[in-house]
Amino acid sequence: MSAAATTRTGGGSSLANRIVIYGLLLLFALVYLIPLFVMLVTSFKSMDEIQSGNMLALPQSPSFDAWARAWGETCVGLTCAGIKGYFWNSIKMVVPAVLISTILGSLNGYVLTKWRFRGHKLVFGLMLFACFIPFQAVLLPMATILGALGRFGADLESATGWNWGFGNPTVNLVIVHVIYGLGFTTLFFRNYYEAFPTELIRAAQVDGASFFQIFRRILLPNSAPIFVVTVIYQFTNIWNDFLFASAYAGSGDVMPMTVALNNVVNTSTGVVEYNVNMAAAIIAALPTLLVYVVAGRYFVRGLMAGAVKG
Amino acid sequence: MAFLEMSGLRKRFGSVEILKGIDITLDKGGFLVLVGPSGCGKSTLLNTIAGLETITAGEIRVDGQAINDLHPSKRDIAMVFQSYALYPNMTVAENIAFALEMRGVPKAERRLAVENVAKMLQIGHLLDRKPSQLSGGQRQRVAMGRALVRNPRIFLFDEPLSNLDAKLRVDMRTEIKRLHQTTGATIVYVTHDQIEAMTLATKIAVLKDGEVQQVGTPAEIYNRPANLFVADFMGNPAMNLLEASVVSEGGRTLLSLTRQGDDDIRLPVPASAAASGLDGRKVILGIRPEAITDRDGADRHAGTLEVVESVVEVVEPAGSDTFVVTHIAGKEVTARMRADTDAKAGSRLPFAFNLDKAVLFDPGTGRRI
Amino acid sequence: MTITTMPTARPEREAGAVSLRGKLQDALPKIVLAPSFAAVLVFVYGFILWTIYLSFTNSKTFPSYVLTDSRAYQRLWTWTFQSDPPSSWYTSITNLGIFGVLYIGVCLALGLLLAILLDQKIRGEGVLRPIYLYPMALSFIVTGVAWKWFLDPGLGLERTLHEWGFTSFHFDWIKNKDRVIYTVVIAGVWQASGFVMAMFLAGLRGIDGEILKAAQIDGATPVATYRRIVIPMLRPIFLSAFIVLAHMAIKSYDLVVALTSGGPGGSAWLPSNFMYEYTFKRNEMAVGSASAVIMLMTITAIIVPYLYSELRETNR
Amino acid sequence: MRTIVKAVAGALLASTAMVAGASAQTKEVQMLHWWTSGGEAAALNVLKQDLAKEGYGWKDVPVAGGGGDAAMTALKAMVAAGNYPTASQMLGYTVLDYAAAGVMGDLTETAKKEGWDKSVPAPLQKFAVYKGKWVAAPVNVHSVNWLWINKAVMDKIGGTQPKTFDEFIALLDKAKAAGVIPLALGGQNWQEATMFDSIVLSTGGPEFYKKAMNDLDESALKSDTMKKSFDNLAKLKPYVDPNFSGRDWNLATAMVIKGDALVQVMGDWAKGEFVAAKKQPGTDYLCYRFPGTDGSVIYNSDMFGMFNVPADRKAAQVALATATLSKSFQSAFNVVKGSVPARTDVPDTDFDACGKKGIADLKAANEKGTLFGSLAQGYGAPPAVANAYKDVVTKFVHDQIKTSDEAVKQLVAAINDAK
Repeated sequence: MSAAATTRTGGGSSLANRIVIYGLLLLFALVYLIPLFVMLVTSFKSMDEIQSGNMLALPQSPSFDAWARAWGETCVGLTCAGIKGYFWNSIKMVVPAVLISTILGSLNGYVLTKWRFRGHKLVFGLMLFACFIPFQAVLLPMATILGALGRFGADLESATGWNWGFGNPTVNLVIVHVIYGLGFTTLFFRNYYEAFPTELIRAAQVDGASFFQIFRRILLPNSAPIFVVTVIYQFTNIWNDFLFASAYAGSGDVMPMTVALNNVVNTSTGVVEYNVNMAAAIIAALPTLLVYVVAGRYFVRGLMAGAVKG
Repeated sequence: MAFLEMSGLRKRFGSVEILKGIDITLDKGGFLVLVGPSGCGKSTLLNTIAGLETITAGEIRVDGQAINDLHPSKRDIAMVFQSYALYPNMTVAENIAFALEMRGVPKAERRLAVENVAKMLQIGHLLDRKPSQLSGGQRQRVAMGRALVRNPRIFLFDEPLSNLDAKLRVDMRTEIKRLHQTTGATIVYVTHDQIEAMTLATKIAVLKDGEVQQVGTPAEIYNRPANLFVADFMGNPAMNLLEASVVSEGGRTLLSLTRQGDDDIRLPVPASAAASGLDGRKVILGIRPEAITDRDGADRHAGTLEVVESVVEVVEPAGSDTFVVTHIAGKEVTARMRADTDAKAGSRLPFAFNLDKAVLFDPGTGRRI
Repeated sequence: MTITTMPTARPEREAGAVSLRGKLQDALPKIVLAPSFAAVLVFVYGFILWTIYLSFTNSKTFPSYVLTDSRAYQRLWTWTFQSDPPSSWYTSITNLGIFGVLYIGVCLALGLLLAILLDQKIRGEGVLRPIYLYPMALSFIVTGVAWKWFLDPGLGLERTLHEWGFTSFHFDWIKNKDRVIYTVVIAGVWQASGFVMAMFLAGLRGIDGEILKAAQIDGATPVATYRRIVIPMLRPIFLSAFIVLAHMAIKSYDLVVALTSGGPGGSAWLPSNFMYEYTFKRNEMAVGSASAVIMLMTITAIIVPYLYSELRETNR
Repeated sequence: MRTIVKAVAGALLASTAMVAGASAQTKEVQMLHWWTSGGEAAALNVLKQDLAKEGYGWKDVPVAGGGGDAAMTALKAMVAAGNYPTASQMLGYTVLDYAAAGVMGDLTETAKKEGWDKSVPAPLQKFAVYKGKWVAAPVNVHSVNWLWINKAVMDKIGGTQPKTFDEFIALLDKAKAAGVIPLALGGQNWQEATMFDSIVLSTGGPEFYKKAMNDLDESALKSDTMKKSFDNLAKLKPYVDPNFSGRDWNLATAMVIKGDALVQVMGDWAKGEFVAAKKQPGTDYLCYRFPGTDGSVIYNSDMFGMFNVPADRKAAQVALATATLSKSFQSAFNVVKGSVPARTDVPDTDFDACGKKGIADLKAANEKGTLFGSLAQGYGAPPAVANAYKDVVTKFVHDQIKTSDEAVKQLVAAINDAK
């Protein structure tokens, strides 16, 4: 039910109203689009045009040159093969981190709403408060622990002959993002499951389903909206993280996209190739943009379904 | 030995005691209705039987075996929930079969069982639908089917009809009654609707504030309420509860009821109460509307019939009967007259009090005398 | 009655009768929660303790574990009142005040406005919504340069308007030490208001239509309906959005760096910039830690009452 | 659900499969740096190729941003984790901090063999040698007290090389009269402070600079000379265009290159921009010492800090250090970078006029004892002090501190507080 569905009809001269409403919406849309527009037109311009022309002007002779260079030629450190290779680095870090943190969050939300125990509020409060810790403050102690984990992993490997993945920069980033994502994912799922009918859980219990069976057969199939919200949220945050990525995975072979992009656009000296930078920036942001554009509808639906308590 | 025994059940949430020592028993094949106003603990009591909530003290036994420490799934009970609690992601068939699946029943057997139940409840055509595509009544049937397919030792119903509209509620009530009669199942049923309680139960337990007020057959509860609460709660329209004082006049012990702007009324003491020792005391007279009638509508077998004239305040025709309201002892008194009564508001009318069906309560303790 | 208390703990007396498997089954929820909780305890609260500890040492470039004194706090305390010329810390906390209030306030107002407008049965909602939402998807590493250009009087809005003939237009806030923080607000609002819009939109769609019909029958105008009924009903969303925004405001770091490189004379700093600068750049880890502790205390003062009321509410 | 599990498992397997490659190889140098722009990367590639010839691989760890801030944060995290890189680009006191923390390696043997003691200027050795042990290999020497002037603009306004600060002001006035932006400045604290380094040297002379900016002598810091330095800084402010605040230094350089502005006061890394724009010294642009600072050099230096790596990675590290200080690399690298070699015995044949002057100035200053560390660049005092200094200068430039009296007072207080 839309709040407007009924109020709208109450308005006076509805045509004038509509014009004002659409006018405002379009105006805001234009303002919101300016940065993206600037980036887009710049990426299609030549360097001369960028330096002499207006940043809002359309390119005189649009060229995909900058895009091609950003994709396959621009230098990231000493390697000049564009930013295309860093997608995979980001993906193999982001996908496990998002999925693990989301699944853990949903399990936590499940326990915190449907299997409450003495002190569950305190536990939830502590986990929620964890969202607020500034990441700069955990950078070093986390590095210390990851380093210890790495040495432990090396010992483990020499003892068992099997590589467990500890100490691998990608694995480290997954661990970090899972830990610091737990607060949010737990919050989202808890609020969603709070509104989830408890009678369904009871019915399933009476039907003989176990803890995990209830989760897998009853809760998970009905959690799609909140999964969308959580995955979008986590995906964007983890994809865009620079601080942890640069500190824990700076070397060329594991460097996530944000660090590579930063190395392209944030060079301290030399002529700045704005067109290439902009193209690279847009390429690097494509996955998150796509997620929001494609899943935006489900995002609002998911929020409706309970991420927002209302 | 009774089939289901609850003894000394207590349940507390923090400092709040929800159940304060419940003792109820039920024979095999019985239909126990737990009734009471909201917040009385009836749903909690049901949940403790199901094992969905722990008890703080006491014991629940089924067939002589204590079950209060068993997991809900091990108690061999089935439950129908107020919201039906149908799994929205499963079809009707899957919903019904879920419990069997959880118990490792082979697929073929499950299908057979689902089909049988579906036939019994006439929901065969709905088996492939999702719960969201069903009407309220259909959901209700599916929820019952889910319970029936288990063939459990005890069925638990948690206000199963409260989400249905009036007509469907009556239909489903009949349906449940028929199911009980045909299957002989042992049922514990929670409702706040006293008509449901009366129609369905073989045994009613009235609860209030976590305590059992009275346990008995519907007739016992209705005719001989243990206290003012039960008297007031059961029956619609509610029992008239009138303050009276016991006086001795001419060697007879009589009830005296005051009236504003009219003579006091003198009524004989009902046979249900022992008259001795009441002299001079204040009592409360409980008399159901159907025991106050027009003169020729009165029960022909009535032993003590007393006719009193009173001013009619309101007339409420209800089709089969007409309810007439008058004012006695500072309270509205509802009488049940024939449909064709000529009562008019403001007119004086004779009211026939059938005191065979009346009871007396102690105003201090609220208990029946 | 929605209190859900599942059988988890059993009275001691039956312990012997219960099988190990059953016990395990009962403890399962806690076992499932335990790793997450333990991780949070160690990696959040452990690190907070670590930070508190460091703030009482004289850690410089690297952590030093010898407790010394509270000099870091004394310095922060002095800086707190050093307003002319403003100390970096004074600038940071006053900026956080300005930024926090404006950022949260404008985001809420704009998010609500956009949500209400979008909720008027708009054709093309599917196109507009992602336009408002997309800034949330981009990091400031991506959009920082574009914003910098846009706000730069020599390159962006001012120059463009001058070229279009509005030569009296003046917009050099990003170069102005007293105004630069407002440009940070602008970019911040641009980034987060769409997200807030989505939250409000979800809230509006969740409101029971009958209530609105009732309001209409009562003769409320659309404006009055929103002001008196709809917006008060969105209160829980205001709270959620406030928390989300407050946490983003307090954590805002890259926004300032990407947009202003700290601003003229460091006038755009926020406490997180201060903390990063002192911990990593100035090698005064004790001061950085102390500022982090103060930030956390501020967050605690804001969040804990919210958490408390929120969690108490669920105990209906 | 099952697909999710598969996806997770797949991604995890993929990441663990990389582990073997992630652990440091013995025939490989792991190098943390922030030289990511095209020219710098090209210069560094020379080193990579030199090492490749000797059979050593190169594991690149580039972290750009904030003039090395992001890289230093990453380095701190790596060191905290115990994963030392073979080497890292580092500046001044940072090397000493890490050495004091005991994480740096020892290259004394190599240094002896290669004769670094003699060829590397002594002031640089202060940062490359810790307690008698070589812990870093200096890559270059930048000098800060330079003017970079667009020759076409200079000719147009009929200017000549300013020898004193007053002449400098007169030159700027000419430019202003001609309608050119006289002074290109990027309003970021380090650029302002870098310029102020030169002003202090020009105002107070070499002795004073050393006392105030390297020894942090309080009497010098609160002296009238220092006050006068601030006054001189204030004199330069009117010649800066109003949009200077927050501008990157290379954009300021670009203003000079394009002729929008007459002059920039900047370290010789600015020359790299001119080189990249294919401009020739003498014909397109002019490089003069900051007026009144001839004969002295305020320097900073990029160093490769060498970490205490396990014995099996030591050979690679030695190879890296040797290659870094080899004459051929020093020449090739610094020609591109705009700086001068970190050893004084490198032939200047490949350098342009400005480079040759820089090399000669460095040598002379080293011999005369007028080679001073730049306070703004972190070679005058530890970072806490240097940043306190930058705070005061930038606040003065941006009118948060309004008088030179107040500035001196603040400077003394801030430096004492940070010491």
